Amino acid sequence: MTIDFTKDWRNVALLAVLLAAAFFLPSWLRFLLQTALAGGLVALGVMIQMRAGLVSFGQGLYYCIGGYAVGLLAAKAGVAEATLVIAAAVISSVVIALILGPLLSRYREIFFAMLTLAVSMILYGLLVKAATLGSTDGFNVPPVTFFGFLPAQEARGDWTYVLTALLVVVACFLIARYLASGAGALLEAVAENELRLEYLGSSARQAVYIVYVIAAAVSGLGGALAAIATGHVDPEMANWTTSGGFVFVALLAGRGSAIAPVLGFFLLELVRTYALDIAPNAWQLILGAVMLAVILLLPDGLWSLVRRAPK
Amino acid sequence: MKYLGKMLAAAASAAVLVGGIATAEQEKKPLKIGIPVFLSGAAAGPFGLPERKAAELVIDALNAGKVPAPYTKIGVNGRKIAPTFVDEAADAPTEYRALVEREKVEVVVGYTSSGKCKAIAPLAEELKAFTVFIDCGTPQIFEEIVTKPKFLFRTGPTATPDNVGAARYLVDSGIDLSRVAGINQNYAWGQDSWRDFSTSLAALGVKSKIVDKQFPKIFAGEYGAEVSSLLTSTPTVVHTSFWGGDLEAFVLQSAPRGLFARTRVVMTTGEALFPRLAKDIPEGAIVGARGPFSIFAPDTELARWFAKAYEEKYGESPTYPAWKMAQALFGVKAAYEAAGVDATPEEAAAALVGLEFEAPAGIVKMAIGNGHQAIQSIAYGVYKLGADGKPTVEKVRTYKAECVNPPNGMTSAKWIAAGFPGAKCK
Amino acid sequence: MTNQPLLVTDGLEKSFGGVVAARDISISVHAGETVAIIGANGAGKTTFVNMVTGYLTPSAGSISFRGRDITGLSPRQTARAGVRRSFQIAQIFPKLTALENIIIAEIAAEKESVGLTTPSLVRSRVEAGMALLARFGLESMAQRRTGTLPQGVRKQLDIAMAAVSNPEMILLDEPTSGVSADEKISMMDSVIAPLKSEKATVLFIEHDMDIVRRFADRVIAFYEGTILIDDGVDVVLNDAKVREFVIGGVYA
Amino acid sequence: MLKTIAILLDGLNYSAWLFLVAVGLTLIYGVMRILNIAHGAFYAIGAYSCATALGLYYSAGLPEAGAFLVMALVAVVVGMLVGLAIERGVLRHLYGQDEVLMVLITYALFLILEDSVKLIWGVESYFAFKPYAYFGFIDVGGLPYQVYDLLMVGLAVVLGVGLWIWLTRTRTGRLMTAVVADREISAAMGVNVTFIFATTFAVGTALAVVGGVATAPKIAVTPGIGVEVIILAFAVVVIGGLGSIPGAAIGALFAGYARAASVHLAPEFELFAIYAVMALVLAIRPHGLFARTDGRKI
Repeated sequence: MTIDFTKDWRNVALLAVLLAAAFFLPSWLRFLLQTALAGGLVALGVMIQMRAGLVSFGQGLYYCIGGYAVGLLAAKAGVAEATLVIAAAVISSVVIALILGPLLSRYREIFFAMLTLAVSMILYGLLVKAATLGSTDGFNVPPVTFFGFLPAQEARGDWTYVLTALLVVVACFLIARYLASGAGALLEAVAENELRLEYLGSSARQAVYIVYVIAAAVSGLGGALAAIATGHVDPEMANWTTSGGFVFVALLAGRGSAIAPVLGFFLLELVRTYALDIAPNAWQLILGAVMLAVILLLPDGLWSLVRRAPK
Repeated sequence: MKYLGKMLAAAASAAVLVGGIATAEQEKKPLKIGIPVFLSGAAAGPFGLPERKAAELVIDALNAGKVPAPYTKIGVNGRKIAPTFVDEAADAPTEYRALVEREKVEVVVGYTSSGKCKAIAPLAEELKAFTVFIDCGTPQIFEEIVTKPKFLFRTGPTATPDNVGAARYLVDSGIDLSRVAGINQNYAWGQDSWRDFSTSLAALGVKSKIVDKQFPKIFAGEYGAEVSSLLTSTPTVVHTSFWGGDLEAFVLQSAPRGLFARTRVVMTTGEALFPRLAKDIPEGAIVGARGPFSIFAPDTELARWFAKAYEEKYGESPTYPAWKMAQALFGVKAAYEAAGVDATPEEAAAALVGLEFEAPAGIVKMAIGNGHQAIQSIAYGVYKLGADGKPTVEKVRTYKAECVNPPNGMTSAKWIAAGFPGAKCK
Repeated sequence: MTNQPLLVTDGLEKSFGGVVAARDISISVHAGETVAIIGANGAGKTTFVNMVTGYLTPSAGSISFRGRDITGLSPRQTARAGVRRSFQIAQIFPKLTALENIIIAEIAAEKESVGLTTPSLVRSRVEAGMALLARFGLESMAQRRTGTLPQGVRKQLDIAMAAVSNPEMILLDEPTSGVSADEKISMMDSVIAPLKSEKATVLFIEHDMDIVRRFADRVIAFYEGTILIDDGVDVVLNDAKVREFVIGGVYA
Repeated sequence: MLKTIAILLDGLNYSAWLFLVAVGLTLIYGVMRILNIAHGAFYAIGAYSCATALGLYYSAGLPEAGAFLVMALVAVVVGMLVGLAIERGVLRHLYGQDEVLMVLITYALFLILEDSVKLIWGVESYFAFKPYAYFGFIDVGGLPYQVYDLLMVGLAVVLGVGLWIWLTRTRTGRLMTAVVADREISAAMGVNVTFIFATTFAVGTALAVVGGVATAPKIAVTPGIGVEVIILAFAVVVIGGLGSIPGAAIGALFAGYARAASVHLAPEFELFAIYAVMALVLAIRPHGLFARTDGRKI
């Protein structure tokens, strides 16, 4: 582990180049990439909390809040302006995180994992109960407009891809800046020796609170982009198995770069789309085995391979 | 192990298929159909499996030209059908795009879950891909989500007739409806089913007291407390739209405690219990099959062929999801052939609008949703175990399609609330 | 040096469910002093340090630092008030390098806001961190991952971290424990000198009387939870009771 | 009146079931500090094994009462085998990892076992309902109640008390509690920690399997039953305090009665009654009702 993220912006720049080139991928693959980018942001939210030693088994909470914020505004309130619905998604995630943060930042280890899970499951339960919101079926999200302009049906995919790619790059850049900042460095200190940090005059709870809120913001953004990409939201977004998937990606990808979880999610989705056709009932088995192997052989995730190379 | 074997078999048959095509002279381009059904998860057993079996049976028979009239022609317009099965449990929009854009299938036939159908519906229109939903209960598809469909169809009826039909059956059979209770899964399907059923009763002018409404979590499996509550609230009728393992568990837990003996229980998907629990369904239970399927199917050559071929091939009788899959495939074939020998998917889709075609379950009318949504009759009956140990129903009542479905242009909810205007029941 | 003492404790007491671990501890320490605390295991030395640095809340009594009442403050608040400590078992961030450990300490010590805007490895911090490591003779360790360093080096780093931001008072909990006998003196030299060069007031818990004699101006001897004697080095170390209960206890 | 009886009985019945599925989880956590997500998969394996074994047993035409012996045998044999295989084969190599990492490891195991179950048993449901009907029902103040359900309450009480006696009154049990208190010191004092861990894990697994075996006759054994159970079991042990057997009992009673009461009085809240109780308890007592707090030594 290191706290040195001063050069991570270069990775983000690389990501930007890759995403620009990916514009010309076949549309099904680009769509896969687009949804993976959205999910990747949530995995990124999980990853930055993991830097503080905290595993959120309920990050789907903010994924769901972001998605439903977009969905409710666009489908129920008639506000389909991309900038507004995305801003609303991020703001509502942050507000909820600001409220829950003081409670959750008291918890560590499995209690943090369990409590995040419980909160997320309460939202899941509420949404399943909400018949007006389509219960488990969720509801569809109409296409968003761009400063009042609604692209033709054929061009919508291009527009939303560009929007997603742009926001993902910006989000990764900001997260890289955060990890490189003093507050980001403290995360590692919380994970390794919280008591020492307190004796050095810094508040571990404050560091956790900050990372929790930032993770919520980026996850809310991910949920918003997912809702825009797929045009559909449902309570499954808040289910603990969804959150487990984000934990999986964060763990697999590693904590060494802001772009690791985003790329990791795409890699996973790519493997999944082929593997599911071959062995639908062995897919989780493969996932589980890979997860065990990564924990045992590459405790710092796949990104540690990238890091190790130079030196 | 089971699946490894299947995979090998599939790989082998694919190899044979490839070899076969290479040697055949000047054969027409095969018709690629993408078939998303549940291959994993709790819905795979009750839905995905029979759907997949039916699809394989029908496609093999069509390719071999062994289906009775009116479907004697080989394949579709002489083109062999090449199916691609994918798991509905995966991320639906992504898999759907992969089918249409990567696998380049001409038609997508599948989807059982309402949630998945809702997510796919706008996408089908966006990608201009001929898509036929086989099941998914929610009437919202053409009422709210895609109101001007071109490429999207559903050849299976919505859930509306299940519950309207159940209400009508109870009323027409003179069953005491003074105290009504419901137990439905706590998700969209269960909530909608209960709403349709209870509002239908009201619309039929029945003065019932709702004594208990239970909404246990889907896949809960444990219904001890709910059964107690149903017993203590002493209803005269209990309505349930449970399906799959939940329905099986509910029957296994409530029957020994005498729920069925004390009250009439109407199970809208009860027919699905027949192949495996025939001996354990309490006699007297009122069962439906979500349409004129299996035991309620008309006595036609096509129906007899389907039931017999399925039983011969798989050693069990087909449940309603299997019938619905067969129905969708015949609908696609009928549409292509109505559109002409060299029909494109667009032309086939245009031909399916408002079409009436024959399925194993009788005539299907693409009558509502601007000609994109099928309507069919519905039947209910009282369960009785036959002397030969086979499940039977008695006191069957069948309601015409126009009696239990809203007319074109009207939403189900409004139609029920308004007291079924325009319903033709005679 | 003024007459106002830097640290004053008055009648400190701590009991854990009826068991009294420390009682009636009243001391005052003036700026610039170097005070050794001696006593057998269980005599209440660490309990005293834990109370002063906020890990334990006293059951009774008060603590004031620079005239300000700091009784019952949290470790973080006492650290911010200017009282720092090191630990018997080095408390460091083992997966990070020595320099990164110091940089964390620098970030934590900074007064302003949450530090979202400044990069952690900003040049001023790196330079100050290297300078601090150099003062403690640790510059060659700057890029080494600390978890694998020898115990003595880790303890030096622990003290160096406490010395970031030049606190007015620093408490060292057994700085030489776990260090081999022949290295103890050089270890103490390498930490006391840089602390004294910044005029820190030092309290240290120590079992080795040679170390005490060499580095302390004054000695406080603890026995059974309270102060036995508090006086100059020679007076304390020659005291009959100290020789019997404290030093005897250690060397017995 | 009838409603009150129903709530009392249903709550007791549901609590007993929750205790059965949760007690192994809390035992393993208590001794080994592993929050075992794979617990749900063990439950599923128990249910499937029971259904298969009973299917074979009945098709052999043997007397119906013997089914209960088969069930007991399946629970013990399958539980011990699976538990030992996982402990010796995988977990043994991972001790000393951080608690949260252990959660992820057991999550990986859970994914693997879930699919293994599907590969072995397929996706169609299995039945083993004869034992459920075997004892018939009795009338409790006008409410017909399955005798099997009441026996399940008995089983939960017997297992709970038995476990408690084992942990507090026998040598092995006391050693286990010693390991909980301090792993290093116990090892230094010559306690065979390896043996204690293997035993604990096997017993904990067997308890999950017992839960599955006892439940199988009431349900359709389908894919995914493990996922449902693990979340409920978590809620129960978190309410009671992780690692405490009496805590699991109290947690089960809290959650069981919360659910029974909501089913009878306010069915619309049934879905999140348990989570609500859990969130409430955690907000008031952050580590559960019976939590041990381990103080940190400096």
